Amino acid sequence: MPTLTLIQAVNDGLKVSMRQDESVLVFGEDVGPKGGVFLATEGLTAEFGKARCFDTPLSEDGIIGTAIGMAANGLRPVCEIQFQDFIFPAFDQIVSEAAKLRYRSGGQYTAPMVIRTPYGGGIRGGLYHSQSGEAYFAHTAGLKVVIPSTAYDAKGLLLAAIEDPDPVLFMEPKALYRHEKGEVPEGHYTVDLSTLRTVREGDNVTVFCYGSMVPVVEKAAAKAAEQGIQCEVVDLRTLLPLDEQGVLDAARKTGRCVIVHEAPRFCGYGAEISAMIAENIIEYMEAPVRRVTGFDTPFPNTLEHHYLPDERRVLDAIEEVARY
Amino acid sequence: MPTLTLIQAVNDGLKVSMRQDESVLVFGEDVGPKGGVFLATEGLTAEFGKARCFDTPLSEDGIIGTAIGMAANGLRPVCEIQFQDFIFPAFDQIVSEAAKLRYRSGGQYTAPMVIRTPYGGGIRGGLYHSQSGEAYFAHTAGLKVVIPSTAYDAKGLLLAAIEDPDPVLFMEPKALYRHEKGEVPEGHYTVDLSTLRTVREGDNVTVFCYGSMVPVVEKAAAKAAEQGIQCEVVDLRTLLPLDEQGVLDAARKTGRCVIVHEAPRFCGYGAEISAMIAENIIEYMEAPVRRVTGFDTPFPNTLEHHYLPDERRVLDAIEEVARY
Amino acid sequence: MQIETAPEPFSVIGANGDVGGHKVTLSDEELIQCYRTMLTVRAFDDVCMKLQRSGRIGFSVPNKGVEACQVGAASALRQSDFFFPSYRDFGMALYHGVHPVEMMHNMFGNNLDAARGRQMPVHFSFTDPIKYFSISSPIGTHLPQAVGAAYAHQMRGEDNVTLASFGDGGTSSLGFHSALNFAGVWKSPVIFLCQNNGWAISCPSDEQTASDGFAIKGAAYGVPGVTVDGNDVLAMHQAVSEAADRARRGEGPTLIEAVTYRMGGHSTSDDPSKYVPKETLEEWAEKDPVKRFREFLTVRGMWTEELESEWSAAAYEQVNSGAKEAESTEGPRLETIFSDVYAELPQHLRRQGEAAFDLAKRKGDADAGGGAFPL
Amino acid sequence: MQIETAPEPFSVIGANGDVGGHKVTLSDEELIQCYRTMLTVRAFDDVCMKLQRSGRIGFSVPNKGVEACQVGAASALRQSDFFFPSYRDFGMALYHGVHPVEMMHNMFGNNLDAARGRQMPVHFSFTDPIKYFSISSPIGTHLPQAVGAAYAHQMRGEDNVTLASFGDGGTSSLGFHSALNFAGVWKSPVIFLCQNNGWAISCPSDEQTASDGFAIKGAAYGVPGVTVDGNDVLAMHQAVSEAADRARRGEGPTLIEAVTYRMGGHSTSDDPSKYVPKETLEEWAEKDPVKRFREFLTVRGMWTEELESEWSAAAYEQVNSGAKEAESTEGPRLETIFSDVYAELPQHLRRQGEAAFDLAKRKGDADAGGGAFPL
Ligand SMILES: Cc1ncc(C[n+]2csc(CCOP(=O)(O)OP(=O)(O)O)c2C)c(N)n1
Ligand SMILES: Cc1ncc(C[n+]2csc(CCOP(=O)(O)OP(=O)(O)O)c2C)c(N)n1
Ligand SMILES: [Mg+2]
Ligand SMILES: [Mg+2]
Repeated sequence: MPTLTLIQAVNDGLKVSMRQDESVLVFGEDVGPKGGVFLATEGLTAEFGKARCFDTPLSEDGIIGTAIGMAANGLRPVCEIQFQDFIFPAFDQIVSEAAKLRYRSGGQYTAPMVIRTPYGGGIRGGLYHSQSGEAYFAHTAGLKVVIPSTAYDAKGLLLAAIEDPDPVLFMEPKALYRHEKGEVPEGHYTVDLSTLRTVREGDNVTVFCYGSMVPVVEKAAAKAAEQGIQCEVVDLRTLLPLDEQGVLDAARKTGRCVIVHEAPRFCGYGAEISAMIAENIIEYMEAPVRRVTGFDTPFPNTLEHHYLPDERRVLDAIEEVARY
Repeated sequence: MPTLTLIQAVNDGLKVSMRQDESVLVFGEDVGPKGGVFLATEGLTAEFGKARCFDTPLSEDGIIGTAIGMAANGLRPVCEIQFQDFIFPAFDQIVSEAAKLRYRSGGQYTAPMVIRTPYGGGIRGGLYHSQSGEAYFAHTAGLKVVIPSTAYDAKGLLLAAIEDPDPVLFMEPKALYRHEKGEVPEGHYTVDLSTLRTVREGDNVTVFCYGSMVPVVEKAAAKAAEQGIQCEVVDLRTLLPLDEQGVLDAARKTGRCVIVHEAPRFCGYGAEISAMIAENIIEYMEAPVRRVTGFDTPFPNTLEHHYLPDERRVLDAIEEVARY
Repeated sequence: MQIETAPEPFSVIGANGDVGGHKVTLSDEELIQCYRTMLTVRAFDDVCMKLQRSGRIGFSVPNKGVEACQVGAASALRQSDFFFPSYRDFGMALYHGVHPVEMMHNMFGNNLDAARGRQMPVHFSFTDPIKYFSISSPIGTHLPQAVGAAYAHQMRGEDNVTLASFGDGGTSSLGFHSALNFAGVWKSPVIFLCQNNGWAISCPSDEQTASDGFAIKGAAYGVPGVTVDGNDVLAMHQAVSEAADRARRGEGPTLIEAVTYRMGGHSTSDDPSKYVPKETLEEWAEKDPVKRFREFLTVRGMWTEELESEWSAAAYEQVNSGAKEAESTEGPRLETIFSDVYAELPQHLRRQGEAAFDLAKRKGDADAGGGAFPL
Repeated sequence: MQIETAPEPFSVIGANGDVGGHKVTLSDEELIQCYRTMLTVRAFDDVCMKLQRSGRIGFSVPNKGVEACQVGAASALRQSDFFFPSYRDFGMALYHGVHPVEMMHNMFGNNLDAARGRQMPVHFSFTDPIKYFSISSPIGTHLPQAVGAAYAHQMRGEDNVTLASFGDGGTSSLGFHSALNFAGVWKSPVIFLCQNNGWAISCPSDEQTASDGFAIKGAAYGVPGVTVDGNDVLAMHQAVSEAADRARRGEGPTLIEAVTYRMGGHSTSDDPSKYVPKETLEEWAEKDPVKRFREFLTVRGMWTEELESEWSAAAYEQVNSGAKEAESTEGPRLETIFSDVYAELPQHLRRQGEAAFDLAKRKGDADAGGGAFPL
């Protein structure tokens, strides 16, 4: 099996999908000849032609708005938003339109489409090339939100997302694009949406995480193990619809939970996990449910290493709930 | 003291503010001669002229984008978005611009402005005239989010919001526009932002709520009292920045908490309150932290009475946590 | 490029029903169908206003005055074309054979409504006999969607066109800008139909923009713009036919400004007397599109008082019986709150649905029906 | 209205530096200031590229080729006017006396940067000596803001104008549409300066839109549009002066398309060799705006090799010493993550800041400084 980086896996996933289904097409800013600013779409125009992989004018509203119309008329668009930070001009199209089309038409019209977008910090991108906006979308019924953390999952989840009958926001952790590598099967396979991945098993503390934070948590968990604290590390992978039962089972297993994400804390995605625990299995909790997150500030540039949760912060939280 | 409805209090607040500060101006769709679709701005163009209260073209991006520029150049714009459901075309201006301007310029440029908008269900408005999007905004550092539930607070909080140095999203519960009445002082007064209002005191169960849900919770609390369950009812009023200490104190007082809002549950605002409790004072909790919310679906029309949390649903939750 | 807006909107039916040198391409049958559809629109509109005033439906949107835009445009298109209508486009559906009762199911928000009463009235969605795209309240969002739908036609090599209908206010929306820009670059087979009816709620069209009319906006996108008399059903038919021909030939989109007038309030929630000048309203009443068309038909010998009574009675009969049927159709069941959010019901919605179902049954609420949560 | 786009962009400096019949309104002193500013832009650009390549700063945006647009426009405005620049507008700040070291503080993201290193490089913000609005990465968002700022000028009866600068790509943004529309209706004293530099990253301007150039887009909003040779600093000066005069007289906004060319990559992260045709680049190298202006000055007897060496050396000296100073200036302190989110620090940010501070101290991190969390 070839070893690919996460971004190569995305690229491979797109190619596999476009080869087997000619209704799949890819478009967005600079995704054509340039191959995307991160090269996720490299080679697609050459292989599939300009009608199936092309650049658009600079309008996220136009990109996602037209994708909805394509999807409603039989195509399977996979559009790219260059940075998640720039998705907001299309917020209306996503929240009011893609997410609600099936509901408001009783299924007469639907929007099976994928919006790929790199998110998160770690590349010195400052306020507008670093944000993690998953909570904005996970609060939106009708949408699916997927975030891979490994090369294998990136391809498998992407293929599942493209084949899914509902609109999927596919957020790619840009910090892992080239740092995350793994064996990736050739050809077609899928990883089911709405399933969790147990990254590491352990009986003492459960740590929930996703995307760019997974390797950080893995390192912290390894350190914790040196002190005899065994962590159950869960990669959520699909944030919406979430496998809630799986989350509750994993939380109950240890009774001590930590949730890690790089987005701001206040009303962040971690709040939902915590609230779910407090609502359903509080009686099993033997410690406060801790969140390790970005701060409730815009994303700073020079000091991003302080902003982003690191191994030390995660380990602190693990130790704290383990010893509580 | 005159008795005003909530919407009359808003109208009065705008007039008081415009009389005392000529840098205050009001604009939006249909706010001029028509006085707004709910008549919140009635009489303003007549009293203050077209330069200070006027209609705009149909562009929320334009309304909020120009308001930011006005605010950065010495004015105090109070703009209206006709329904909160239509704020999304301006999401980028709010989240990327108004909320981050002070931070990204080190305070050289700021956006002291108010965005007023009616939110919530109860008027048979269906998918697009009923939504409660507070969680989208409360996750946005740099923004303030205020929701009044009484006529007194509507005027006092609005005046405080207009005088605040930061951008404030002022969400008005349209279901209460004419149903909520109360004594409102004439002239100028303010209600401090980031303060809670204790609606009712009690030792058994703490109920957190805001906006349109406050009267629903009050009724449920009265019913609960008939059964000997005394509720502490807290109206959050300012959702961001929240008086977190006040919330934790109120939660600890009873050790049994219910959170009520009409927005969808998943990643809704209630999750943050619950997570805050689970993180800081879980050891005081004697029952699961329950949320009573809208469903995780778009907002339906014919069946909105099932969608909206009612007295019965709130009472069920109160009884459940009280008896736990 | 040199752009000129027509000094006068293009029109066909002149004074006294005369068409001057213009050729009429519609058959007599089609002409009658146009006229009868306009009467049906008017009946549907009238009945809905009354249903709303008597509290039997919650809301409606007056369509009076704009019937020629809707019907003229629809008559120029095929059933295989794709319509992206606005909420003020009753006639497009009716012309192509959507039965009033189908529309009434939506007005009443009952269980036979395509959307199962989830949307407000006038937010129709049909797939048969025409693709009449699910209407959304946010203004302008459907415009780039129409361009996307057209891209699918292009990619499959089909010669269908897409009609996107919107108002003068809609030209200020974000969707207008991205849609026209993308359509210009993609040479999309789309007809952008801007119905300039004088108002966006209470904002007059000349405060909506400082441009010299709306057709000229096409110049910003390399999209030809034409101005048409929107109260002249034959002018509308011809302009849309030409735009459709261009589109089918692969020559790209057209922006059509139809100059017309909203003869009622914005909606049943609006009181236009606060802002619409009485004189203007009276002026436009003179230009009534139904009257205008009737004059043409009379000249052609195709209209008589008797025919009018017959057609009008038939229209009312259809609409009224539709209303009656829709009103007596059962409401949506509780589970429709939870279905169609996704293709499959996820865990959390199942739990929420079950809880809602149990509560409703406890309260003795009929919406829940009997038995267990059926999803 | 009748709209024509100029068949040829308006230009002043002809072949061999000749201005033909055009009048030059800038004084000799101002002409020299323009030229020296262009040299400083070039030096600043060059030094930043090298700093980036050697890893001393993280990012920059090539400004080579567009100096005449920036400087010509800036030279037509007053210090009391309001600038809403793009990230490719070094010259606007420099012309009006912002010292390169101030810009370097931003390039290094240090503690003397207005934004305390919170933004990426090239995202400047100045209030003195000119109002140079805080640059934001999202394209086009500043355009309606510029219109709002102009409204404040109008309301206070001031005759200041607002300059909003953006690229060819920016015309597709939502902000462009709402800004021009509002400005048209409000007759805003705004100059919309579209620098058509051929590319939006890798998208060529003729795939950005199907319109015939960018100036014509003004017609959609009742805003006059003019096309100017953007490599001709005097043409730029004159066009912007005229637009500013109109605006100050209360006659409303102007859209100026400046036709120029981006002679480098989009940014230091971009490899333009993948998509920019070599021949086009060579063609435009011939039209270099500095060379063009130099020819004019030479004809006027205002330029010599010696002066050039002196000016260029002075520019590099200023820029290099600025870079040195900025590099040795301390970085932002940890508390700057938490300040300026709001005017006052709220409870939750105090708690988060204290925790971050404690952790940093525990890790021995210098950013935290000594003592307690200072906010
Ligand atoms: C984005 C958005 N903003 C505001 C509204 C509220 N609104 C509904 S209809 C309307 C006016 C539309 O005017 P126009 O486009 O001319 O269409 P008409 O109603 O005249 O047919 C407004 C402002 C909305 N539906 N969507
Ligand atoms: C809303 C948004 N979408 C995408 C981007 C990514 N991006 C940055 S610059 C750019 C191209 C801008 O081109 P143009 O407006 O012509 O300006 P130029 O860089 O040529 O000066 C793009 C697509 C962005 N910054 N903002
Ligand atoms: Mg209209
Ligand atoms: Mg450009």
